[in-house]
Formats: sequence, C-alpha cells, structure tokens
Amino acid sequence: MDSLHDLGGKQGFGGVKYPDLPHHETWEPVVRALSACALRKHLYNMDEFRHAIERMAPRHYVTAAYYERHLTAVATLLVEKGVVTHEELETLAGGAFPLAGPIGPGRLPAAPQSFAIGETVRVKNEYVPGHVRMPAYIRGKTGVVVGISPPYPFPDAAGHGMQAPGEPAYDVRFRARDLWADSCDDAMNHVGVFQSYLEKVGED
Amino acid sequence: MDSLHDLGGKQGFGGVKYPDLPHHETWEPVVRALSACALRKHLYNMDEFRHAIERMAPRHYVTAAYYERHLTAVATLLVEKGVVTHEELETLAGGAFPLAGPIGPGRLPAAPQSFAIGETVRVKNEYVPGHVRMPAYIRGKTGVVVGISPPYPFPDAAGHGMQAPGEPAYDVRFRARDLWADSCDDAMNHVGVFQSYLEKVGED
Amino acid sequence: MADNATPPAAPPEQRTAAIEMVLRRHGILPDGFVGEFTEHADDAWVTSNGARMVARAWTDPAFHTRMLTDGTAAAREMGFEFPEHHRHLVVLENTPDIHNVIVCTLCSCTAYTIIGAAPDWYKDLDYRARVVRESRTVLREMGLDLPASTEIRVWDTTADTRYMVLPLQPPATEGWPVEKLATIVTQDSMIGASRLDEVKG
Amino acid sequence: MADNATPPAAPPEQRTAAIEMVLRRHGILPDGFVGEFTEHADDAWVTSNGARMVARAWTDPAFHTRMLTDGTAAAREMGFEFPEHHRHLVVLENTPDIHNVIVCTLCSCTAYTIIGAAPDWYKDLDYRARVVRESRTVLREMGLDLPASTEIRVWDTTADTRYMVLPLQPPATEGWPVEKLATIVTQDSMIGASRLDEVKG
Repeated sequence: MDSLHDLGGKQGFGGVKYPDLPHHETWEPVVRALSACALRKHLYNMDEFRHAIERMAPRHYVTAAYYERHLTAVATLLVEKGVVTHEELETLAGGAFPLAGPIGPGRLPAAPQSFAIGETVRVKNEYVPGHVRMPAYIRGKTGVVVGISPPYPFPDAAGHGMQAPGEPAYDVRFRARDLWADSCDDAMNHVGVFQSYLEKVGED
Repeated sequence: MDSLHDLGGKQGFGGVKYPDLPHHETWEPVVRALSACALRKHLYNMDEFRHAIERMAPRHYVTAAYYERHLTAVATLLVEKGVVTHEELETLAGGAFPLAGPIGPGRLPAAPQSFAIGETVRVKNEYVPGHVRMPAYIRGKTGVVVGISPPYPFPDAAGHGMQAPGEPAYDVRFRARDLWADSCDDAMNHVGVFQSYLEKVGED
Repeated sequence: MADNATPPAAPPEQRTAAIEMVLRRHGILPDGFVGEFTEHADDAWVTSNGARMVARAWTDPAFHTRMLTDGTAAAREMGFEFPEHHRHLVVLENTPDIHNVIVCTLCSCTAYTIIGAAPDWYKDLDYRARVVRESRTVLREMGLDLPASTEIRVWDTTADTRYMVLPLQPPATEGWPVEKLATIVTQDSMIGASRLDEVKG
Repeated sequence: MADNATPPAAPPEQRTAAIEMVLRRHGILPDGFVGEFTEHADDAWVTSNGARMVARAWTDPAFHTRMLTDGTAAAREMGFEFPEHHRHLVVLENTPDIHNVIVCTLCSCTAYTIIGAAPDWYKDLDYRARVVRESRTVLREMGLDLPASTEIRVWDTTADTRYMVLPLQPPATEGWPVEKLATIVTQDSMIGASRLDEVKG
C-alpha cells in the first residue's frame, strides 16, 4: 500500500541524529520480547506484523517511536486474530489503545518466471492495495539483477495470512539517476525485489 | 519537492470528518489576517508561502492543524526575509517557535511551447528539489488537455523569490486507471499542470 | 528512539501574538487591519455569492452560458471579487451523468471569495489523500452514493485556477424565483460533496 | 481543524502490560520468557559476532571467500544464529573505490543477531527517507566524507535477505592478531556509516 511508511526518497526530512543518545525505556525490551514470543508461537508471521505497522494511522505512524509502532502492531494482530477484544485491551491498559487500520485483501504471486544474474529487469507498474515489499521509488524502473536469494514466502500473500508459496527475491541494481533524475546523489541503489514484482524487459 | 505534503493517492488515511464539527479558535482568524496582510504588502508571494508550508518538518506538517501550518509559514518567511530573527520570535512568543526547514534553489521555466485543447500530453518525469506544483501521482503520466488558463507566474521560480515569467497552466484529464492501475475508483482526474511540466507525446 | 522528540512549541495564541507584534513594529500591519480584514472576509466572502451565481445560471440561460465560458467575468458581473492570485474561475457543470468534485491535494486551495472559506473537512489530510484515488468511495462515505453509471470528474486545484461546481437544479424547485433558489445551494454542492438531491419542493 | 485530534493513548508502559497480561492468560507467554529472551538477545546477538567474522575474513583467506559466497553458512560456522525469517545473509565487501551502505526504507530490518540490535539512528525516519536518495550527503553529515571517486552502493533491505558490510582493514592494523582486530570493528562500519578510517595502529 502507498502509505507514509514507504519513505525512501521522501524529502523534507532532517539530519540523522547520529551517534545515538543514551536511551532507556524499560517497556521497550518488553515489547520486543512479547512480539518475538507471539511470532514464535505463530500467532502471526513477520509480514503480517509489518503490514500491521503499515496500516497505522499516518499521523500515528509518523510520530510514534519504533517500539510504539511494534506495540501497536502486536495489539492490532491480537485483536484481529480474536485473542482479545479492543475493549478488553483498553480496560487492561487503563486508557485508549490506538490500533492500526483495518486489513484488506492480499494477493497471490504472479506466474513463475525466472531471471538470471546480469539480466536487465523492470519492476512492474503495479499498485497493490495490501501488503507489498516493493518501495514506490522503484515502481516501473529498470535495473540489473546482481543477486538471487533462496525462496521466501511471497509477502503480499503472507502479510494477509494467505498460503504463501516461496519465491526468490532478486537484488536489483538501479542507478540513482534512473530513480530520481538529477535530484539525487549519484549512487548504485540495490533493492531486494520479489520475483512477482518483476517483468522481463521488452515485454509489456 | 517530494515531501509528505504531496498527499494525493496516499493510502492508510481514514474517513473524512464530515460534516464539520463546530470549531472556534480565536487565534486562527488572526493568523489568516496577518498572513493576508504580509501577502498584500508583498513580503512574500503565494508560492513562497506554500513552499514554506511544504518545507515544514514532516512530523510537524502531518500533525499540525491547517492554521498552525500557516502560522509556521508566516514565521519562517519573516525570518528568511530578515524582518525578525528566530530568537526574537521565540522571545516574543515566550517559548519554542518551530520553523520550516531551509530553502534550496528554485528553477526557471522550460523553453516556451504550447498545447491545444484535445491534445494528448505527457507530464515530464522530473524530480524538482524545490517548490513545484506537479503532484507526484501524475509524474510521467499521459493525459488530454481540456482547459487552458491565463498565464500565472511559474511557481518553481516564484516560490524561491526568483523573477517568474507567466505561463499557462493546462487542465489535463487523466483516467484514474492510468494513474493507479486497478487500485482506485474509476474516475476522470483533472490536474492543473503548468506548461513547463508538460511535454509533447512522441518526444522523449 | 526520539522520533517524536521535538521541543514543545509555545501555544499558538502566543506565537500568533508574536507575529502580530513583529508586523506592527515594522509598520507592515496597519492599525485595525485584523478586525477589518476578518469582518470583510466574514461578510463578503460567503457561500451565498456562489449560491446566487448558481441560482441565476439556473434561471437565466444567457448568464448560464457566460458563467460556463468565463466564470471570473460572471462573478465580477455580480460584484464578487478575487484575491490577486486567483486569476481564473472555472465553472464545472454537473449533469445527470456527470458529477464534478474539487480538491487541492498539495494544500487546500479553493475559490473562497465565491463559495466561502473552505470547510475543515476539505482541508483535512484524509480528504486530500483519498478523494483523487477513491472518489466514489469517499463520496459514498460522505453520504453521496452515486450510481455506477455516473462519471466522476475530480479536479485537483494545483495551479491558480479556481473551480466551482454548478450543481443540477433539483426538479422539485422548478419555477422557483431566483432568490429562493439561491437559499438551497450549499457550499458542499459547489465543491461536489453533495448534489442537492435531498432538496424537496 | 481536528487534524491532530486523536484521544491520548494510555502510557506505553500500561499498554505493554496489557499485552503481556493477555498473552499470559492465553498460555501463549511462558513464565520467565521476557527475562530469558532479553538476556539471550543482549548476550548472544551482539556486535562482536559480526566483528569476529570481519576480523577472521581479514586474516583467513579461505574464510573470506566462504563469507562472501555464503554469509549464512559462514555465520553458522562460527556458531551464530538467525531468527526463522532471516533466510540469507549477504556480505558486501568494501574496497578502496566502493563503499556499501545498508538501509531498510520500509521498516528497519537488519541482521541483528550478527551485528547487534539496530541503532536508533538506523530506525529513524530521517535515515530511512534520505540515505537512498542522498547517500553521499547523508554519510558526509554523519562524518564519512567519501571522495567523489568512491562508488556508493546502497542496499535496501526490502526482502528477507539481510546484509552486512565487510569493511576494509585499516592499514595501520596489518599483522594484528584476529582477537585484537575484532575489537576495532564497529557496528556502524558493518552498516556502512563508517569505514574505520579513524583506526590508528
């Protein structure tokens, strides 16, 4: 989905706060552990977890700290999976417990195809309303395959709790200037792109 | 600039709060009047004002109410124009007065060209770091001219205080499906597109 | 993890007062300007301006033609004004099969001297983000459930052209005098969030 | 104008406690899990894992080759582990003319069992938004001023492949024993925010 989590190339952001300042919030490691526990017990998978974060209200997403986003995602998934109701959560929390927005339909992978190292490929000009791991900055762009991963579950299905067949992701190399014309620093940008997001160049 | 103000087609937003709830903030009409006064006195023009809003820190932009954005823009421009320093403003305000981020270079219009009603046109695949009135959702897309405005100052120049020759803006009609494939409602989307943002179809 | 760690700003009232003081000190802000401007805006830039244009277009075929040909001239003819940067008013006519709706995705531009100050919902991020991509859905959520056969035309106010919708006259009001017709034309109908279908004779 | 009018959430401590209670009540959360998980994460998923791999690659040509061919196997060979969803570790070798830098624009993925928990700056929206488009500028702001002749390679962690940078060995450390070399390898250098140029003999 084209929500505000898809930040790559967005302008107007400021300096990176580097190096880190000391930072201790006792609830944060607890959220990390609870989220890992629910994941290990297969209450949800990583793509469902990521999609729950993406579905947060834009204002909440942009202003929330990292573990606030995790906390919201865990709560949203526990409610959606029927483990607890939103009302029960708010009673237990003693106040409002904002959740992410509702989930829509996912989708199945495209027909299998394969790409070779060195092959020029194009990212499909697709607009996926659900979970997708294609950042908008590569949509419709052309690059070259420089790496191939072992199969992963297709995120657009897995993020919606659908049976998700594995498929390779390709490390695709783009020239920054092909992504943002002359409004960027010169660089080679690599993105991990699932097979279903790619098409052969020359096809249309 | 590709900042978060460019919202058209972004997903994850919620229901429109309609109709309006009663809403009275006494400072808001004052901001409206002060901003109109400074505009009439030509301390800045509308494009400089809009660009100052666009340059707000993303978190501030997304969470600020409408007149908070105006207030920030007026303050930013008064500081940038040398009318007052940020420190003086904060002293007068009795606290922090967040301003928008720094301004970069603007740009001059493209070589004059003209388009006719009914002509198919393409929006250039441009990435403009400064002020621009081309929403990202039409970048590189093809549509048909259905209206022609009288000349306006070219915003990419005017927004940076540069001499801005007037040029027509064209009402260009796009099919929603050409903008967002099958992830949208069917509609005819019209956008006011400055002449410099357009190119003849067939050229490249 | 300081994603939201910005120093809290002074209350907007105090920041507004600071700006006012600066403009006054520098002789930019004349005495009484805020009150006069606000009074003028509240009195002169009102929804009834556009409503009177609409009602006249419904009852005066020659004006109807002039309004669709040159909205700016039609508005001036009725004594309405524009700020310096509103250079062109385009009137978008609804038909039984065409529905126009206006937005400004990049900020919140509108023909405020003609239809009145924009409502809050028009300025909300939600409306700006969604109505261009989900026009039919958003209108339905707002109470306007258009038949699938109606073509939706969305107009994004990205240049300094301003738009207003000329709604269809509700059949039940056929033959009404122009002054009475003007009273039924809402701001929402001139933005395109309503079609005045609810107006009964 | 209620763009920011959401009801204030309960404090995160209370919301966290609510989740913990729910998981416990449903028998999902074993007794002691939070403490044990945190202790294991803090003890086992540490920067020195990656640092030891780097130091060994600098001193053991066969391991260097294995690490670049199959980072996952090289990590496992040294006893390091991966969570279930980290299926592939790719090691990106810096050279005098090539600099690699890692980001996750869509969330904040990283090979945390190998290089340690991601630093806050890596998770900040500013880094995620900017480093893909303004890599040289952002690295310079962070203190790494690369010559124009250096090719920057940005890697966006959008699939479940994880990346780590193999930094260049600082010339001043030539001949050091592997244990001492491991102490100079920082987390930042394995993300690509540093090149260890500051390390002197």
